[in-house]
Amino acid sequence: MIIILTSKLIKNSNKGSLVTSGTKKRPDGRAFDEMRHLKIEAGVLERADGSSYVEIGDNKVLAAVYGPRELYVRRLLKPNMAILRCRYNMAPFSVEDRKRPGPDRRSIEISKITAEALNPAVFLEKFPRSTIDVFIEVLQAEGGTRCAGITAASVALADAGIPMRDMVAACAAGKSEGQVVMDLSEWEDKEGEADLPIAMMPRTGDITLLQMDGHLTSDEFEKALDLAIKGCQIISEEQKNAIKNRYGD
Amino acid sequence: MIIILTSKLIKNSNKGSLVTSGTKKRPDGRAFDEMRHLKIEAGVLERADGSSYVEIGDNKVLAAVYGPRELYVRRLLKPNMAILRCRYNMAPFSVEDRKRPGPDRRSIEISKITAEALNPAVFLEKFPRSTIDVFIEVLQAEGGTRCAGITAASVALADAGIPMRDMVAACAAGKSEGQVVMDLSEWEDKEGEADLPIAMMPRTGDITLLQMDGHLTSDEFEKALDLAIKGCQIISEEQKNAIKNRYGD
Amino acid sequence: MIIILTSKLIKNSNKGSLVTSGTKKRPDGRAFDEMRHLKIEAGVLERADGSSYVEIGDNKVLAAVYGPRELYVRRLLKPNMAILRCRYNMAPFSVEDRKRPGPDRRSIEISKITAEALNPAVFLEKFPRSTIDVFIEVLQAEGGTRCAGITAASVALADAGIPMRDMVAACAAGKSEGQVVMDLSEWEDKEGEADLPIAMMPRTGDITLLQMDGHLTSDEFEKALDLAIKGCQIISEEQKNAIKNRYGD
Amino acid sequence: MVQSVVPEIIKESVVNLIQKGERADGRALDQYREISLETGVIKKAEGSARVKIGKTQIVVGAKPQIGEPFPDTPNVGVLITNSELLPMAAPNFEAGPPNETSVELARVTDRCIREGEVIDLEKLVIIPGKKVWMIFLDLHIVDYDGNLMDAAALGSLAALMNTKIPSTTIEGDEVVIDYEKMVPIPIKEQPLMCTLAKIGGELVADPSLEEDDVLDARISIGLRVDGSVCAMQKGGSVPLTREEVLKAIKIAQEKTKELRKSIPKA
Amino acid sequence: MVQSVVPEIIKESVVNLIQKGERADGRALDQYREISLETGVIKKAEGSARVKIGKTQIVVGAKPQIGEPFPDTPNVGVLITNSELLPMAAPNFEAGPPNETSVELARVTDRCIREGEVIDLEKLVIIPGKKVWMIFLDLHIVDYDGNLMDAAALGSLAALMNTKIPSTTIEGDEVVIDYEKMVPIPIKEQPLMCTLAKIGGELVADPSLEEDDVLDARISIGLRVDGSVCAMQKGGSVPLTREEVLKAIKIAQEKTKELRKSIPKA
Amino acid sequence: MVQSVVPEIIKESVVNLIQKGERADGRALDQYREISLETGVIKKAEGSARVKIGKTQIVVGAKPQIGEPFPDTPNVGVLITNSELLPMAAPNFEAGPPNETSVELARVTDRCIREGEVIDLEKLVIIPGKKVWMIFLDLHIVDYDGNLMDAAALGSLAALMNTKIPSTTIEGDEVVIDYEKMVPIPIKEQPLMCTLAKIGGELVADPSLEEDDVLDARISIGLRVDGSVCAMQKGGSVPLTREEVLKAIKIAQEKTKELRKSIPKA
Repeated sequence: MIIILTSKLIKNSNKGSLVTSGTKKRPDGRAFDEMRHLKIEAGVLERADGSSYVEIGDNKVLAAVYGPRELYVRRLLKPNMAILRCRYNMAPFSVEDRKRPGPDRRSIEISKITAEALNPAVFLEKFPRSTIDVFIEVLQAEGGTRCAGITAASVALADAGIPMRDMVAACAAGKSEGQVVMDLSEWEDKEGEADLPIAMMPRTGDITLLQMDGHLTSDEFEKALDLAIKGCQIISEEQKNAIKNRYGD
Repeated sequence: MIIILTSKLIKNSNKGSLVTSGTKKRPDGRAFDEMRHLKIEAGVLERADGSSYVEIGDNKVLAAVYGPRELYVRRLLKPNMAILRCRYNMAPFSVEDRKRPGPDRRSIEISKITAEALNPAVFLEKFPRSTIDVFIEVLQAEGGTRCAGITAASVALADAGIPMRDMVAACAAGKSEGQVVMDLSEWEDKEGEADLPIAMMPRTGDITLLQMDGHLTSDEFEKALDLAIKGCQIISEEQKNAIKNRYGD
Repeated sequence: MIIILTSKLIKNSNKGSLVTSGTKKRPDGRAFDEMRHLKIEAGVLERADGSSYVEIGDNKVLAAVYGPRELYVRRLLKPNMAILRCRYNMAPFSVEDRKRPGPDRRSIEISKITAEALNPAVFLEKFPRSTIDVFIEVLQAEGGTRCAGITAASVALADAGIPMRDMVAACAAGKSEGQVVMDLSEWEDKEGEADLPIAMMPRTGDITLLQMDGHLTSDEFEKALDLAIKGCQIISEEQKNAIKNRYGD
Repeated sequence: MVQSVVPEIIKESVVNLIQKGERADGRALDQYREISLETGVIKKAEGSARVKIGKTQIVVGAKPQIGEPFPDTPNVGVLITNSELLPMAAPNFEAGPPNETSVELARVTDRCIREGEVIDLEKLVIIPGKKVWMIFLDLHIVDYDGNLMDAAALGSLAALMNTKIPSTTIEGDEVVIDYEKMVPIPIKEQPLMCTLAKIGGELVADPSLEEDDVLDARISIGLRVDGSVCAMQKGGSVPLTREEVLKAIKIAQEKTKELRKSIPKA
Repeated sequence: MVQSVVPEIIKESVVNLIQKGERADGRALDQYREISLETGVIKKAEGSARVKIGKTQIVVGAKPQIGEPFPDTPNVGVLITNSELLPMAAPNFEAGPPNETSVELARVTDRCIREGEVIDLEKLVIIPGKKVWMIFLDLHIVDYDGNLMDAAALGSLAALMNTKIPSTTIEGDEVVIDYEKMVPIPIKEQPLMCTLAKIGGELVADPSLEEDDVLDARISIGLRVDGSVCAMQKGGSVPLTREEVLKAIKIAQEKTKELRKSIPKA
Repeated sequence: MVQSVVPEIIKESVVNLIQKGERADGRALDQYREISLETGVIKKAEGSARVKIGKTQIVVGAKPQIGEPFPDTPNVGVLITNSELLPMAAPNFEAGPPNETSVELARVTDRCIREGEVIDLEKLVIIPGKKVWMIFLDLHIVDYDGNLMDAAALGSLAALMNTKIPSTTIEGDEVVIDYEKMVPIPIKEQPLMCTLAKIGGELVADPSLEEDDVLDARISIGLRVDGSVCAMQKGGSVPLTREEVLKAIKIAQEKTKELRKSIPKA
């Protein structure tokens, strides 16, 4: 017996159903260098030392920070600096088909590269023999959750009062329907030709995360990189506003 | 290809096949306030510091106690008292369909509430920085194993010479075929309307475990609670006899 | 829908397709007391303190040794001697049907008996409070991997400069097609009547590993044991050559 | 373990206040903290709710999936309740497989929903014995400020009342699922849970984090709309008397009437 | 690890006694402790046994289940042997997944049963290549007082000889299982295991807990009724000589004859 | 973690050398160590390769298996890439489930192979939506001497180019597999990976173990034959500038041309 999903495909490709032929507009109506709706809030949780909530398009992400604090597994501690640990996790209900709880290979990789993306910004040497724990929960996923998670984590670190060189901002660019575009939607990520998520410290332009998969010529890569950098700058402004809204100037 | 179980159902409902219409008797012939056959022995194992064996109906349960003893995971120890840990486990062959070895969510919950049920009775403050380990093995299950396990564990604690305020006794009451009854059988538990297992210290009447699921009005609940209390008192006498049989008065 | 494997069986029984009727020759043409092609190399890896590579027939096995070294889990250390730990592992691609990565019950048992087979040869008392770690990787399996692994591990221990009473050598004998034979091939192991792998210190004749499964009379057992001992002596010579080739006499 | 170590002095001050009929946050002994409840907060989930009791916050998502019924109950759908005490929610929660507190929370919530007969599980059968809807109910605890049980039951009920499944038809040998005709899952009952803490000999409703840390015993009571009992769980290492249990039920019957006001109309 | 740390002084006294031909519990070097064996002790299991050798106690349960044969052996049933060294059985046993001692016990017992051809596995086929009976044999070690191997083999044999499965018939495409006609599983052979410990240069039968803790080497030998060898496993970190191995087989052939008396008639 | 603790003094000497345009092993900054590549080394695997870059050594095996396609991609075969950093390969590697370094290596290699379109996955379909070939690619890291990424990509490509699968035909309802007619899997592209380390402000190719331990940042770039980019992964806790990234791509485009010479002709 076979189960036929009458209109599941149609349902899933809603974001793609608005294809406007003959124009430069994207399936969801954005220009190639236009970001999705963006909302960032700081200080949204009670217990965490710092927290934040980020919406980018239909992505909904919470981040919480605990620390600097002592860890009981002493052999993991470093004598001259704090270690920053990160756990990226997706809620079972955050995606179309329920995700089994617990880490999988994707979340293990993203946790690792998120920690590496945040590391350069934090003055870890100020807190020897301690840990700073960053927890990222994806409540709803719609393409670009790793960038949303890094963006949220930076705001949570700032909300926790942890001294940083800059707030790391993250944004992807990529290629979809032959066009290099900023901030890929879920549909563009799945159906598109390439995805290039980056994270950076906007003040200096230093890139702290860089991944790519797909197919880009050198020229397209450079164009995409510049779009992603521009995206990070836009996001950076919203991060600063979120901190201002919470603490004033 | 489909597998038909010709008389598996009949086999399983043996306990229910004796339904006597028109009388107050239960499927297995008991009165509403009658307990199943009960047998309790203390000191049945060689290696454990204390042990016991309990049969209630067709339930067969072993309990063993080790401690007070030191634990190598020091951060779990408490400076001013012992910690009592409990592991409730079912043998793979104890149930109709073989159970996979190892803890499942049910046994994790029962282990937790069993520890909480025994805790108030033990003078934990006499043994700082140590653990008392209680192991319960269900060899055969026929409804009411958590109560049989707690009952057995108390006797094993006494057999280990651990000072206690009272021996905790446990018994369920519930509702089956519209009647509030004591000590549900497996059939009554599965087919019945409600199950209310409790544990208590009979000397003071203090209730140390209380769970309920099903559907009871306030009045039925009170009636069931009183039947369960009465059951605990009956069991308590047998527990004392078991200790007497082993050690004399 | 059923999947038919047209010639998978034929492919698998290649080793058995050469059955020569009327002679004493085995399916692969060997005499009853003949060993398969044998090749042993010492010092094949850069990072390990000692290493070796062994081919017996189509078996391909790597062994590496790290230690004596300190272990951070201190409660496992022994105050008066080193502990020798062993991990036997099969590569997923080493067998006909891909093996899932990670330990299974077979590899757990082989790791245990391999450690016991090597233990008597090593002067463990020279290295109190330390561990010697032996890692065995089966890259290709063709019957007799546990013996090949022990043989390789001994050479790796010698290559690591760890003082030993003797280099342990391992070889199986068994019964196949009614005949007691040395060094069973994969086909003889699977289709045969008995398998008897042993390990020994050839200088004294002391047996450090002994397992058997199948069906042997006492007389057949004795005959098989003697063949296995003879096999160990042959292998021992090759082990010594491997060390000589690396370090000179 | 949820319970953290609390200095004896804090415990004393909490107990003293309660014995005077007062609470640190100014509430009456039987008073709940502020409750907020939103539904439909996760579009990717077929049903969802975000519930807050005080600062305790749980996001609940329900996802239907077609599967096979359990062999011993071929003619009912399946409900699977799962909870994660996220390490984000409290400094002493750890990542990893569900611990005993998390397992207990999921199982007690499941019993309240199941025995309280929230869903008409028989109506979730597509082909008897072969294909049924399975509802996965996931409790994502993001902020822990005491009294998880009541928040979990309330959030779960709200998420289920918000849940829609695609309609199915059977054509020949095939199940045809129509994602454009989403229908609410059949709701029969609306049980809720009320938790009382025994502190200093008194019963107080909706224990805060501070109270949770110092309580002697806890009793959580699941009640249907008519006040009948569908679930109960004692916690904590101090006993309760028979009278305390019966008194707790009476209080819970009053308080769940109040709690019920937070539920959005179906 | 089963092996616990034993003071050198205890080891010396055990060795000295044995070298004089005596044992701490008064046994002769080749003498077993008291053996007790009951079958049918677990009604919920289709086969069961409780075996005691000295104070070592194992409860064995056998449960048949219909499943698919392994792809490379389509025409034989399946035997799966599992053992749990319960934390109840000894102070140094820990809860958790089977450790190496437990795995070794299960695998050696399985080899003795399987290579000793206890069950006629070909008769457990229901539909060749598709449906066979799988027998799950679970060893529940509840008290550990030395010599698990022999107790495990004896208990497993007894439990299997006690095992009944429902009869099956095939009607068209369906397997019909009749739980009212239970038939014994087909038993072909009755192998047993005898374990000898090498202590102070001597071989002693049925090592007690104390002897298990101090032994140099252990050899467990599985033997069929006719004295032929079906399984063997050396343990411990001291070698055996060729002659010790052959002598051990001779002793084991004598002792299994005795052990065989504990087996109930089929 | 792969990164081990390195004395500050070693780091200084490595950095000083590199800033002078030199390296400890005498290589130019953009020079690879010796590369060796053999294929067909494991007869039991349908495809295999052993690759060495310097002393780093990986054995790669590819095994095809018939399975079901993923529901959302019914018309393509399946590639599953797995890597094990064996404890044999370095003193600080531990046995156990894949750690984050191992997972990252497998996933980046998988992306290079997949996005670089090595295999024509559409040609691995046997019955659309029902039966496809799954290729299991296992990376067995046996010696770790730096730069795993490039060795993994090179070894994987070589193993896949060496892989043969049996031909299949469909007869009525059945898939007939013919193990005597083995055919190469369809290869479309030959991407490779080039890793550069940023040390002392310079970019150096093919970091050795020593350099891996002290590097500030790492960038691995996957390139197709035409020099277009198919995968990229930054590692390490120091940032890169935009210009460094673009420069790295240019260097990688040159170096992969060289690397490509080690690939055996298909």
